[in-house]
Amino acid sequence: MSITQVLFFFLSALALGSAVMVVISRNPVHSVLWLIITFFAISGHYFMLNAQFIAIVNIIVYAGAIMVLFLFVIMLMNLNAETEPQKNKWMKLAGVVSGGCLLLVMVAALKEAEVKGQTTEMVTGNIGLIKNLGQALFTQYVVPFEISSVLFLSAMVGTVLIGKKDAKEQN
Amino acid sequence: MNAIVLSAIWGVVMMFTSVFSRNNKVVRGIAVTGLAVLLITNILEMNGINFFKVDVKGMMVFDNFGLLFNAIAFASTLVFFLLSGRDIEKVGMHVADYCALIFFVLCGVAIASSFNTLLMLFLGIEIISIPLYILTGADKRNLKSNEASLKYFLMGCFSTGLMLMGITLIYGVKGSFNMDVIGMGNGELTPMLAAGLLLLLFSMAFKVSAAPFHFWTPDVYDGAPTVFTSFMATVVKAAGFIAFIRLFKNSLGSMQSEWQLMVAIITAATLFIGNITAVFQQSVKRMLAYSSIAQAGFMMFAIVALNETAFEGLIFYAAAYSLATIGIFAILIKMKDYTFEGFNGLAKHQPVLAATNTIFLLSLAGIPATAGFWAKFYMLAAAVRAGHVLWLVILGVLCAAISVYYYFRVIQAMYFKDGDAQEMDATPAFKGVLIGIAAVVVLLGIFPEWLIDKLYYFF
Amino acid sequence: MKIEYYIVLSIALFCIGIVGVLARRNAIIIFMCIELMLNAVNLLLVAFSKMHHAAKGAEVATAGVDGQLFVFFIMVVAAAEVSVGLAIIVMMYRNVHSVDVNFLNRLKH
Amino acid sequence: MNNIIDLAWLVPLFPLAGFLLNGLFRNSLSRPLTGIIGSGAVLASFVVSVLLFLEVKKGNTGVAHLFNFIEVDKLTIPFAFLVDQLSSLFLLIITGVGFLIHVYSAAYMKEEEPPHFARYFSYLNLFVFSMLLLVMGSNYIVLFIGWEGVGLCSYLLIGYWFKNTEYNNAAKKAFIMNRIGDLGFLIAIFWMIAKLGTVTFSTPDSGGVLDKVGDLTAVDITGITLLLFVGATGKSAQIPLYTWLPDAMAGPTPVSALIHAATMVTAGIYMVARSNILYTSSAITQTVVAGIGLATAILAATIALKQNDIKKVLAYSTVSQLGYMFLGLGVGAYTGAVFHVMTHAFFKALLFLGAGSVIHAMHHEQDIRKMGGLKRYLPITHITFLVGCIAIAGIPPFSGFFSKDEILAAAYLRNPLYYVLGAAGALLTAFYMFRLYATTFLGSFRGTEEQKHHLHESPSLMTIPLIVLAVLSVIGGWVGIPEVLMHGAHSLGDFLAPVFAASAEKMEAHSISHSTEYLLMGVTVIGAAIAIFVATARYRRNPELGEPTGFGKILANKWYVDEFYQWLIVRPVNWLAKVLNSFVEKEFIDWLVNGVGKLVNYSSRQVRLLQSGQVGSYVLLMVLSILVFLVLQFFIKK
Amino acid sequence: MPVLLIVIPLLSGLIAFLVKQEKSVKSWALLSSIVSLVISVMALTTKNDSWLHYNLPWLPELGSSFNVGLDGMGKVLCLLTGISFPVIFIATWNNSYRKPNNFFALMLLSQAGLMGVFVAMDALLFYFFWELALIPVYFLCSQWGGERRIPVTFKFFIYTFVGSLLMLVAIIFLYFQTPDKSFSIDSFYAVAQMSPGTQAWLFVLLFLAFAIKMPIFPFHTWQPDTYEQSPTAVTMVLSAVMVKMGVFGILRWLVPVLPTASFQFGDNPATLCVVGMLYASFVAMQQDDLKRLFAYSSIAHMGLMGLAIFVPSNMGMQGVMIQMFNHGINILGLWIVVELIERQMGTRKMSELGGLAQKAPVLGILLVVLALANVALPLTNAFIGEFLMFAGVFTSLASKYHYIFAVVGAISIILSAVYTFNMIQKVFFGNTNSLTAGARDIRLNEKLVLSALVVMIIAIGVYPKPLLEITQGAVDTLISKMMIKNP
Repeated sequence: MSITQVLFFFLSALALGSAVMVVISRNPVHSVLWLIITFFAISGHYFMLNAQFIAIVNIIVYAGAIMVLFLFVIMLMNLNAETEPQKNKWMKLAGVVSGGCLLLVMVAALKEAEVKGQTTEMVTGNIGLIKNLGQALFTQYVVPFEISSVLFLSAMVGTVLIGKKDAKEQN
Repeated sequence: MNAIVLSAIWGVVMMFTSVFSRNNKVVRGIAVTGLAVLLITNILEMNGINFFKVDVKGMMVFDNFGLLFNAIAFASTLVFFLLSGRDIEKVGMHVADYCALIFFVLCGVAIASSFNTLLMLFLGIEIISIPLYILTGADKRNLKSNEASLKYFLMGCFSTGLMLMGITLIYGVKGSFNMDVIGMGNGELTPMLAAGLLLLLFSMAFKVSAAPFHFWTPDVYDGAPTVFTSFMATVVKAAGFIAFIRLFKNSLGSMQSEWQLMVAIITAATLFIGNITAVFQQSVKRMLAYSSIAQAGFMMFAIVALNETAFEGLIFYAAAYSLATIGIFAILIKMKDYTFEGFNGLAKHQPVLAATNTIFLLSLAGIPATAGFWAKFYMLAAAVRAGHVLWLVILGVLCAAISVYYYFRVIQAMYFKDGDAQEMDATPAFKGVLIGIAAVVVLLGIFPEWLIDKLYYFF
Repeated sequence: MKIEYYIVLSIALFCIGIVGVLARRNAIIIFMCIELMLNAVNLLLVAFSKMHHAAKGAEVATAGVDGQLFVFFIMVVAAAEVSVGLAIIVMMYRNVHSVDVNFLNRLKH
Repeated sequence: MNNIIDLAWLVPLFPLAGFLLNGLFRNSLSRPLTGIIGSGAVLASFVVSVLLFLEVKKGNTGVAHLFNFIEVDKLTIPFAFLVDQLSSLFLLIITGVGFLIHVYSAAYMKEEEPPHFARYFSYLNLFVFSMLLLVMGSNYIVLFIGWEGVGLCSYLLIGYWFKNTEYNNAAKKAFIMNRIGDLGFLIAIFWMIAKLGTVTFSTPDSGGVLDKVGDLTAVDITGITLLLFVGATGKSAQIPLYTWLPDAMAGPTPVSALIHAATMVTAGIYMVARSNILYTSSAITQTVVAGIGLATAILAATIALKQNDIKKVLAYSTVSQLGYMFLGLGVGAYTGAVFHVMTHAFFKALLFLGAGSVIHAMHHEQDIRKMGGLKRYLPITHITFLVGCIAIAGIPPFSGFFSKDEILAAAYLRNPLYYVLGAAGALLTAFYMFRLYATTFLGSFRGTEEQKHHLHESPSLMTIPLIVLAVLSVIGGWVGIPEVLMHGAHSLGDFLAPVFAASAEKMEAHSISHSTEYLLMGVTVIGAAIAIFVATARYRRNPELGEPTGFGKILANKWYVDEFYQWLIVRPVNWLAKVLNSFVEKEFIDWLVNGVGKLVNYSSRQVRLLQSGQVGSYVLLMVLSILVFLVLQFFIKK
Repeated sequence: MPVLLIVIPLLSGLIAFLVKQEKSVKSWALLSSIVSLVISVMALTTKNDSWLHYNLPWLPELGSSFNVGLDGMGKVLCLLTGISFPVIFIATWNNSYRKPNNFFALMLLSQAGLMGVFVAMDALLFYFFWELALIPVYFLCSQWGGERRIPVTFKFFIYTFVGSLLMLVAIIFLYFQTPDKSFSIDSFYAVAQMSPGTQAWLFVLLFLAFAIKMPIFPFHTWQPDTYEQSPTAVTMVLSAVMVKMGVFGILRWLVPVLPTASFQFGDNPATLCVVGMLYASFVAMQQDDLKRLFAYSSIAHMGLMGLAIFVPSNMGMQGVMIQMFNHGINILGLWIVVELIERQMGTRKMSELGGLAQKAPVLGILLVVLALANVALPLTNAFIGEFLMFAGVFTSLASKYHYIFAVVGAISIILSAVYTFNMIQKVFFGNTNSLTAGARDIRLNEKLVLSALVVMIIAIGVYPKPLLEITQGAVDTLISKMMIKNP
């Protein structure tokens, strides 16, 4: 077992474990923290795949920005384990069972996937480097890149629209 | 490209309008102008005049199919603005912002109707969705609106997740997101490709509210401010279908026979649930929500069939359905009471509204001499031509008969029952536009090929 | 690494996300679980990207780049969604002082 | 010279014109004028008929072709009139007796309002028109047109006094029973069309039904003849469809005389005689016809024994006499049957008109128990009625004797049992007729004082027809004196011979010895005489006034046949209709149809519960359906 | 000419919407309908064949065109339509309606639809008009009908709509089978032989549509209710003309298009028809409402037409053709009588009427003639039709069971006499009661139309040849089309 394999299984176990913890933690704050751990584990995978740019962006955007935002909101609302709404047992069970079944079915279906046996480049390969990606992004992918600005604009407008206090409300 | 760029720009313009002007009339004027400009430039583009020569690197294809749909979408939105523009003011203060969001949605529509890679599809769909989440929740103090928005958002994101998984699996097999590349290779449905395809199918089914992924639709349409429901139920849904059929028509259509059954089941479920559930509704608005599901069921025929007739028919369906539904919603918005009883005696107090509404309803029900008939006709013809799914066709017509039940309930209420007059601000201009649309619906109902011809003319 | 491992891992993460969506009532947690699903997709995309590069990198130097760029765009969209989503959740919280998705069920049938 | 035959269409034209005139201008015509138009039309027909008869007598027969009625595919049905021996004879009877009855009616009905009077005459004319079509038609369709037409007129005339529901019921019953028979007739016509492609009786190029009998199989002939006979049982009141005729006495008495005694009811005999070759070709049918005829003759005679309504007695007597005629047809004595039709027309019309005269005098009292001793008050009526009674009883040399004898002789030839039963029937006939006569005219008057006060002989317009008919009843039989009594005196037989030639050829010629024939005649005549004597003696002094008991009660109640039909047919039909209407229609078919709607509604209510309003369950349902689709795709579909 | 038949009522109908004055809109409608009548009569007599056909491109891509034409069958039915509307307008002249402009406009529009159905030579056009005829009738019934009009007409509408949608499916399917991808009737006739299974279900689809419209048992339950609840003028349209659409549809679009299937499965619909004839007759015996009575009677008569179609023969077809016309005329007359009674007495219940013959002798006489036509007495028009049909069925070689069909079906002749004469007795005979004592006879205009109908009944009954000659050609082609793919 090579070191990459060891690392792979370790990170996988970490990711899965903390993902499970996200779901079962009663305290929302804990969930957030477990999720951040998951993201780090996934970033670790990215590093192993030599997708450095993605790995970094993942940490910065997700773990750094997005999860902090989540944390803020949770803090703002002062949510904790006591206020956490609980689904009834049967719904939970149904959720777990159906999710589990889905997992089984998908795994069984993809067991004989056509890509079976192919391997990924580990650690080597330079496509994940910032330079290469950047080049592609600003040449080949410039149109979607620009268009995603529209997405951001609309998200921005929307967020402001919802967050802004109405003149009516002030009265 | 004209449409995408201009709608984005006009969205920004609208944003700034809110800064500079608080006058709703000005805002409305600018919006209508913008739509007119969009429509005109789009038509120009159909005739080969393109203002923005952008190298899209094969990520988008501006073919006639997409452009014609754009024109229809813009025209529908224009009609929507003309009819219901004033009612947007009732939702909240930020009229200009709402308009901006609508323009962004249109930008998304334009992308979704001309994408050529899964990336653009994804972006287009998201650009459509995100503003809609906001618009649904625009009536901030209204709990129903809140609820609708939250439901829409959560389920929308969930379906995005499904879609991405689907795209990923397909990428895993094909090694590219480009539709042309995906289309290459043999037409065999290997396991991973099948899984990806199905996940894509589910998420697209969600976007067009096909059963059993329709659950958000009634609640969201019901909860959203009615003006925006009108927009969502027509332009946006039609755009979803255009994207849907674009996704499958060239590249994945070769495997059609292998997954047609899946689509057929979805179609059948949609038809059944949409029509059956609409029967027992008390609120016209909610009935229309279910009716939109039912109509989606009919549009799904195009996805089942995936032949020339289906493409033509889908465009036609989009136009017919959008026009009629926008018209009905425009009248509904003017009503105080959204229940069926609210329509009682409308024919006596507002004969023009009642008459035009009747034409729209007949069109939705698919009665000949209205555009809706040809819409259904093309769909049925496409499915019959495709073969193998005659059971679905029969089910379809039976469901169409059920649909008559709930559409005619409105007609009955308007004409054959007595009710008190409601206060309505139906201006002559409003009535004029309604009559105009009704005339278009009838004309399209008698000469449908006028619109279909457009598909051929510009090639 | 064999690609199957990544597939299984991703699907597992994806399904955990789904279970989370199904089993929790807190809108924020549900939203987080959806993020988890997106991340599972991201991981798989990167893995596929590297797989394709391994297979075709010799002929086409940029093989697999698109996969990683797609991940980038997913992150962009996710960020936008988060801003909108949290805004909606906050709006709801302001109105009803709860983030329970079942708390709101005026719209039904 | 065929000119006169080409003018045959004039015969039905006159009554038609009379019908239209009286019908359309009924509000403006006075009573005498109406009477003149009505009777005149028939008289005119009679004149033409006589001319035709003379022409035929010369040996000229022919077809007057008017136009093609129906011309479809290979089937051509002309609207044409056939003038031959048989039809010209019937023409004479119809227009002749018809004219007398018209005249009689003008007096009998004079109490009616002018519009109704005109209505009455227009109906009568219409009837004559239809009857003429019936006998003159050159094919089964024209015959059928008249056939249904007389049924209609009978309906209209029975229900002439439409305010009375009883009468209407009788009218309806008559029409519907006729319709049942007509159905058989119609199917027989279809059968002919199917097998022969024609319905014309006979054509010069031998293309008619009667010419092509040889093309038919035995089954075809039996089927067609039996079905035609079903039609005849309806129209001519034979078992099982006879019950309408006694009820039909609800109509005005002249109507009973014309339609329900002299003409319409003999249509069946005419039709069978017309198709004689068909009947001769099927032994089975002949047996059936003879059997039914005989049974009807006896059954009706027994019922007549205990009837107290003057018209009812005559009605059952008519049924019974018709039975004799069918017996004649059944045994191949076509001439005899037609002969009996003729004589019966005379004496039965006479009897009915006489009864009408009595009723007229008694102010519409028809119950013979309340009459008696009318001999004194109504001398002419009395005498003529007596003549009629003797004629029907079969006492020589009155007409009834000759015709009945001819039938009975032929019956004996075929099967002695026929003769025995027939003769027994003849005894009964004599008995009940003289019971009627004695109760009505002899003894003492039993009516109210007021009636007694008003008793008077009828006006001459009524008595003259009576006298004419009485004379005919006496001498009418002399055209057919049997061989044994006077050689070569059967001029009727000679006259009709061409019509029945084909049949005669087919039947092996039997003849009975003179001694046997004398014996047969003797038996019947003596029997009848005894019956007359017994009846007169018995009912002269003490008529039956009380309600009959025992077996008599069964007879008085007509063997409970009406009740039996009620129980066997009418009630089940009504029950079926009720069940179909209230159960099958509403509870089943409509329930199913509405049930679909209800099902949709119900499923709507159930399906919408899926829309629980909770995101959790929505997503769960979505995931589950994804699961189902995946399983379907990967593990089931293959 | 066929174009005129459609366009005149259509345009005058649209104009009628704008004429608010009751008198003038009535006159306008009458005028328009008389013009239509004149044109349909001219179509009957014209020698110039090119006037009878018209073809205009409509949907070239789909292979559908505005192809209209008049053959013998079309002529007769157009004539029937042409006669019906003026008769209806005159007979109901004394009625007044709320919103008369809408009423008459819708009536004229339905006329346009009906004419369209009868002249359409293109499947799509046919379907178009088929529905167009229905919509105005729906509004007419729902707006001006009786108490339960809304649910009842709704049921009627949905019921027939289901049928017509099924027909649409079949039409589309056949369209893809045509050699030149066209909706024109000739292409439909040229459809190649299909597998028996395909033919079977196509047959079922088309048959359902027409059976519901006719209606054939057991798809008839909409009819009595609808007739009962509709305003009588509309009932007249429905039963005099509209049900003929079903027969017409079978004759033009089902039997010649799917000849093999019609032969193979013809026994099944024929059985339904026979059962329906008896069934409807029995049910009619139990009715108290005049409208329902005639409704069921009409079902029985339509059943006979169906029988003669599905057990085909030249004679029977000829009978169907002529009977379509005759039945229209007769039932029209009966409805007028019902209308007159109801307008005067305010009831249609037979049990509440009686003795009308004393008070309204003219009406009585006319009704009796109409009733006689209803029971197909000789020398009335219906006799010709029914005789030919029964004879046709009896002699047909198309079915093994033709004898049984004819004989069993013929029992309905007796039953029809039962209920018809019951009706006459209950309504017209007997003594007057408090309700009918004050009755008066009918007005001149009513007398005129009824007499005209009666004259027509007798004229056709006595001399049917002209009518038979008109349809003979159509029958011959029809039969040859049916036989062409069958020995």
